[in-house]
Amino acid sequence: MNEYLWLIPALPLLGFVLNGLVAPRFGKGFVKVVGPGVVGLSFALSIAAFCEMLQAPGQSITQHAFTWLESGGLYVPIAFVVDRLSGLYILIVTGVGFLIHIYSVGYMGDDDEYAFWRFFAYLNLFLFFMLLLVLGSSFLLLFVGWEGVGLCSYLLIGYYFDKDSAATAAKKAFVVNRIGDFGFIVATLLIFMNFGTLEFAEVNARAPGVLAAGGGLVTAITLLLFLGATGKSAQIPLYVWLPDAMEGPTPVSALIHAATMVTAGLYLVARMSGLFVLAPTTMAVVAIIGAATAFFAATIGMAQYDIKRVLAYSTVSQLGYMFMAMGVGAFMAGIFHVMTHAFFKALLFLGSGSVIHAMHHEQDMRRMGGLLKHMPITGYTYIIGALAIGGVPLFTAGFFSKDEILWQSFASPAGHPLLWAVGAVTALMTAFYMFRTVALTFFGESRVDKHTAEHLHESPWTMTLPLSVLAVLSIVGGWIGIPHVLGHGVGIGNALEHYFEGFFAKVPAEVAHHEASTELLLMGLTSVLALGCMYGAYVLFSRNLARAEALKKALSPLQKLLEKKYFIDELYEWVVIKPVYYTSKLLLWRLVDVRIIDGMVNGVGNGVRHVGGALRIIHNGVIENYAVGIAVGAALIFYFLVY
Amino acid sequence: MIPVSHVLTLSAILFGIGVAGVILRRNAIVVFMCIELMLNAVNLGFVAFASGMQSMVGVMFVFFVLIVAAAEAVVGLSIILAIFRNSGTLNIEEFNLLRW
Amino acid sequence: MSPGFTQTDFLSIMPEMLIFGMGLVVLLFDLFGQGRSTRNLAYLTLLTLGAAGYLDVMLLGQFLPGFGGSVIADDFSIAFELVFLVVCALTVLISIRYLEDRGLNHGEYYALLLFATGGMMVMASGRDLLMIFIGLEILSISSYILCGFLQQDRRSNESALKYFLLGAFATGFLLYGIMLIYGATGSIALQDIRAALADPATFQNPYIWMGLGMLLVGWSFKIALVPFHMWTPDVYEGAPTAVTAFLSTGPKAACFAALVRILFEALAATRAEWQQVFWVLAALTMTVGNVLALHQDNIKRMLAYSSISHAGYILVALVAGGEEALAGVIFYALAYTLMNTGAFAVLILSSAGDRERVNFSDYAGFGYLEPALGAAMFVFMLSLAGIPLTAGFAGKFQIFKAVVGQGYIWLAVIGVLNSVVSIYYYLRISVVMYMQPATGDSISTRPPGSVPLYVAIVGSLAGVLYLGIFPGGWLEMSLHSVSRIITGG
Amino acid sequence: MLISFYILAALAVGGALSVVLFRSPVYCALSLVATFLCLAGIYVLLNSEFVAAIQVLIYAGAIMVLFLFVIMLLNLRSDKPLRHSWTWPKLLGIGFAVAIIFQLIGIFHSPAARMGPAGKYSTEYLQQKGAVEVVGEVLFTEYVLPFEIISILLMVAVVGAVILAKRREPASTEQTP
Repeated sequence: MNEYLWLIPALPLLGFVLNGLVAPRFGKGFVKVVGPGVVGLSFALSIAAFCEMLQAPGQSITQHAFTWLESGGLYVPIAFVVDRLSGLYILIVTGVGFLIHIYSVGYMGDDDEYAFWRFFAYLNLFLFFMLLLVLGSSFLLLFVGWEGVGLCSYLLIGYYFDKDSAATAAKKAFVVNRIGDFGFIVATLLIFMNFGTLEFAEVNARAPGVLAAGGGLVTAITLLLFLGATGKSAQIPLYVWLPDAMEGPTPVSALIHAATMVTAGLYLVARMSGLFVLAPTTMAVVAIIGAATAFFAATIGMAQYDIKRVLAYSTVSQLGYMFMAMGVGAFMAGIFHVMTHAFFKALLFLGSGSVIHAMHHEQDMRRMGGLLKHMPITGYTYIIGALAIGGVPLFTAGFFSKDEILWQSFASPAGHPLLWAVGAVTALMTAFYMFRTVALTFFGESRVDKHTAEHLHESPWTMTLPLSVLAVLSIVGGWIGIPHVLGHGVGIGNALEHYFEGFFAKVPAEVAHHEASTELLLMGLTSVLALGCMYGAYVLFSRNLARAEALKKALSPLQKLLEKKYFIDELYEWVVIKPVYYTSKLLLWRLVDVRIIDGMVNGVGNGVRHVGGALRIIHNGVIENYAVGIAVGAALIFYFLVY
Repeated sequence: MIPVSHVLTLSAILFGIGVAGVILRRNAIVVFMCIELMLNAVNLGFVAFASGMQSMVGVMFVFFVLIVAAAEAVVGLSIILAIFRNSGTLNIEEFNLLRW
Repeated sequence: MSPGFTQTDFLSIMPEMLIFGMGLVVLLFDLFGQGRSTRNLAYLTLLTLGAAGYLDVMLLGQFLPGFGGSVIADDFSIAFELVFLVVCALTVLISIRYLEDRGLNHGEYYALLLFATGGMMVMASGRDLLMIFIGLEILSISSYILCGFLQQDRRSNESALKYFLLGAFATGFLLYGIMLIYGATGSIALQDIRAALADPATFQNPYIWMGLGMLLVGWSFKIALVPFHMWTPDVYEGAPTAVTAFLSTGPKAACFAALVRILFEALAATRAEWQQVFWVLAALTMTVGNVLALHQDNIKRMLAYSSISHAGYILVALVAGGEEALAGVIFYALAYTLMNTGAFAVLILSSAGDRERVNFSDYAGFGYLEPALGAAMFVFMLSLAGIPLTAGFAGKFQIFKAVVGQGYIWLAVIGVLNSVVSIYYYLRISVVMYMQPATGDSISTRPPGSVPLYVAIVGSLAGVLYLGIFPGGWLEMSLHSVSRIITGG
Repeated sequence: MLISFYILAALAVGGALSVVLFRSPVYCALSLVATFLCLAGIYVLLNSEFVAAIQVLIYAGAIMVLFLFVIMLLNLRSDKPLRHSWTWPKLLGIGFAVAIIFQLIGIFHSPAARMGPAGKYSTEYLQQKGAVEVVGEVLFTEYVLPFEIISILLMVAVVGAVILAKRREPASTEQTP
């Protein structure tokens, strides 16, 4: 049982191959077993690896699978590393992934057989790449996973390819991600140039010696890496793809666009903490962008009616939170939130999926209401998720991780009270809009149309079981990171802090001393206000819908702005996409290719022929013009070389 | 003795006229003739250098260029014949099926 | 020089002789077998290629200059020759069905392919400008004929004419360059030119610079670098699809082989200058190729522009120079051959029978009608776009890594940006295949005659994935084979 | 001798210009023949009688006859007057063609320009051994490999002529069932 790490990603790959190639012959039953089965095995192995890692010297195990590239000074082995960061990640990925696979068996059960095996094949493939991303020991392997998850995300968003919106969304996701990838690739090249290696461990270890702290180079590298991270983790300015990505099936949204893939950007930043701490400018950018995204997305989330869109903007917002934590140097807090967020956001998505499933793919909350009595398990677990993300104090996972981030943004040497304020307001808004969804969906009067109402039913066990497990995790998951001020009294240490002791690089600065009372005060303040927001939203949207409407009217310009997502998509369309399109089309295509190179068009017809001087060029012969190109190029080259 | 540079100047002029002809003319056969002119300019240069350096290499090269030119002529004229049969013209401005 | 030749002389050109000889045999068989199926000739051609490959492998690790040093069998030439053999074999495999569909039972086709391949091999192993020129001409003239092979088709005629006229035009420049280099150094042998350039007086000679310029123009045309590229899309679109697959891979690789030999063995002293020229050309080529490819609706034409930009990527490696980068050239040549020919094979197979499918819209829903073919096409496109775990990525990685290693950051950035842009149009076909409802129909008939096509597709697919996942072996060989080129030994 | 070179050179340039400027393809071809003959004369002046001979035999004799033959066969009309084709890309091209001429002339007359080292085939040597004999000797010793390989090129050309120019029945009748 020693060289088994490669099996962790290989098993989902096997699942992909089996589901993709063999499954059509064996039918749905086969897929139902193989799809989740391989992930379950992978999860078991991950636990084993995690335990082994804890025992291992230096809390890290590395296993070489084979040598991928070996050429002149560059030696790229395929090696898998389980350390404290990737260990936690593989547990989240395979664990949550396993639950979502089980859930999908129920959720996708109605799809035809062909779509069914395709879905599981893609999902397995996604896990393979995600695990590769997390386990890889070097940038190169991470990049393989990075591109792979992007590809799978693309395939899965466009899963309902007969829907136009789905295809468009898929394309958008891919294109936006490529912009981020560009930053990532250039950063990798720069790192290779300066370090001569692409291994994380080596780069992190040698970073202080190779790159001057605060210098332009390290700032450039980290900013480029962060550009990559914003693409994958949907931060300003590259967040636009994530809300549209909700066109994919709900389990996909839960797995890829909430729990795992979108946190890859955070993983990258955390992994490269050694580089990031050397660049204070970048850190500030990360923190500010994170805070801005958190706030901005939360405001949009308040005005959406599509339940999945609310969750999507909430995801963007929460990711912003995590980046804010990383930006102030609190890598641990960020990763802590990655974990708890994976639990409760997956729970919320799956819960919404369960509702959508019962409602025959209705996603508009205005046509829901009072569903709690029809589907109690879904309802209560969803409420637990909402409580967790809202940060109900002392017993939900979300509280501990969110509070850690808020506290760090206030108290960390790189933090700032303003960051705390933005974070706190965002937290309140989050509490508000999450309970808006709870109230609109599960409470109040039923606005479900008659036909659907007759068929309302609780989802099958394959769906409710994952919900229950995730609900439990959403509560207990936070207990590993109980802050000192609270844990000290009852004698519980901060297990997570202990776990990550000395793993992340630290921001080089004097540690400011803060009174425990300050921390308690801030914690109490936000908690009480959050509770207030939840209650307010609940009251407003479950009992007094009329008043909510009136309120909405009163705020209509703002409401409109929020509902339309600040017109950002339109802005992008007009500012980025159209100009690029027209420049390339008009300038390059028309001018260069039609007029100069390919100036002759007989088909244009005689009428056009005599119009104006510019079109006279159209008479030219093709071959001659090509020859002109050659002659001109030749003369220029001669001029350069000889004179 | 004829100065080599003078012969080379002639070669340059012929080459340039060939290039200009390729650009200017529209009849495929005439364009091809202009290309032949360019090849002859090259040959002239080779012979000039060969006689100037008392070397045999240039003469050999001319020999091979000649054969290549002959082969190109055969193939080129066959192509021209084929396209004339199908389209009834040799005006290269009318060969516009393949364009953007 | 004694007229007697040694065994080494003949050993050094054995593979070429075999190819040429068998080309003649194929012609003869075709003459006597009039009217019968040419399939056997195709198999004979494949057999020949296999035998030549065997000979090449036997010659590995040797260093055999022959015929007074005008040709050589070293690892560099052999590595490229193996690539050419793969190109030719794949072309034969995808041609069989294509020709039969069009009722072209001409064995000459295979003979011409063999001659063209022989020409490429001569180019790779030629060690003086005359041999390289003759190899190039055999290749070019065969290519002109192959372009015009569909005698009744105006598009094919037009393609041949454009290729021919412009090709001959560029040959003029190339020859003028050879002439000037000869004038400056008194020799056409690469080694002698190198020796002459070691003298600083020769180095100042304007003949050299003008000659270099003319050579660069000539080769740039053959490799289709911007702004000498304009013939490419027209010629590729009009030529028979199987020939397009051949043209976009083999001749380019051969020209790169010859160019590397000339620039690094003979003209290494002028490197600083041609590097700058190529820097500009590479940046232009990658960018223009990609931008123009974005707007195409015809897949053949799109692949033509894409082949321009891929030539640009390879050129980047030439700019960098160095062992790593040149190994990248060889590596990329094979990788590009496999992925590009694979894509063409899918095009041909799906166009088999009743209707031609070369437009994007013809592939709506193709991924569901033909899952296996669709998946193969998808992989080829991913590889062309340079997505990891495919040959395309390994090749680009090797090249850009070397370029960055030599300090050409901006060129690498331009290259990376371009390869990011290229995703859009490569992806477009997958979008159409998987995300648009089917309008067409699946390949209605699957005649038994398609087997060679399937072999070609599976072979390229396996190659693309193998080079992507285990690039080590071929890379090792590439690295090994360029070491002597760099040192000029 | 120098005078005769200038006369021949002027005639050659005149012929070349006529090729570009004559409207009728037949005249173009005949001008080209004239240019080739002038060049043959210059080859003689440069002591390359062998090249002169093959220039007349192959170029003027064989290749140009082929051209004329095709022109006659196709019964080509004259082109439109050239002034119709003066468009700015063409003007640009012509401009750069002229630039290339001047660039070339510039380097040929540059003081730094010098030829490679002299070889052993001096005029005396050639006269002593016989020019054609020397050519033959070199061709069949040093250049025997290209000589053999170029035969493949001719083979390709012949095959090409057959494929491209042979009249064929429409493709459908040849199709095997």
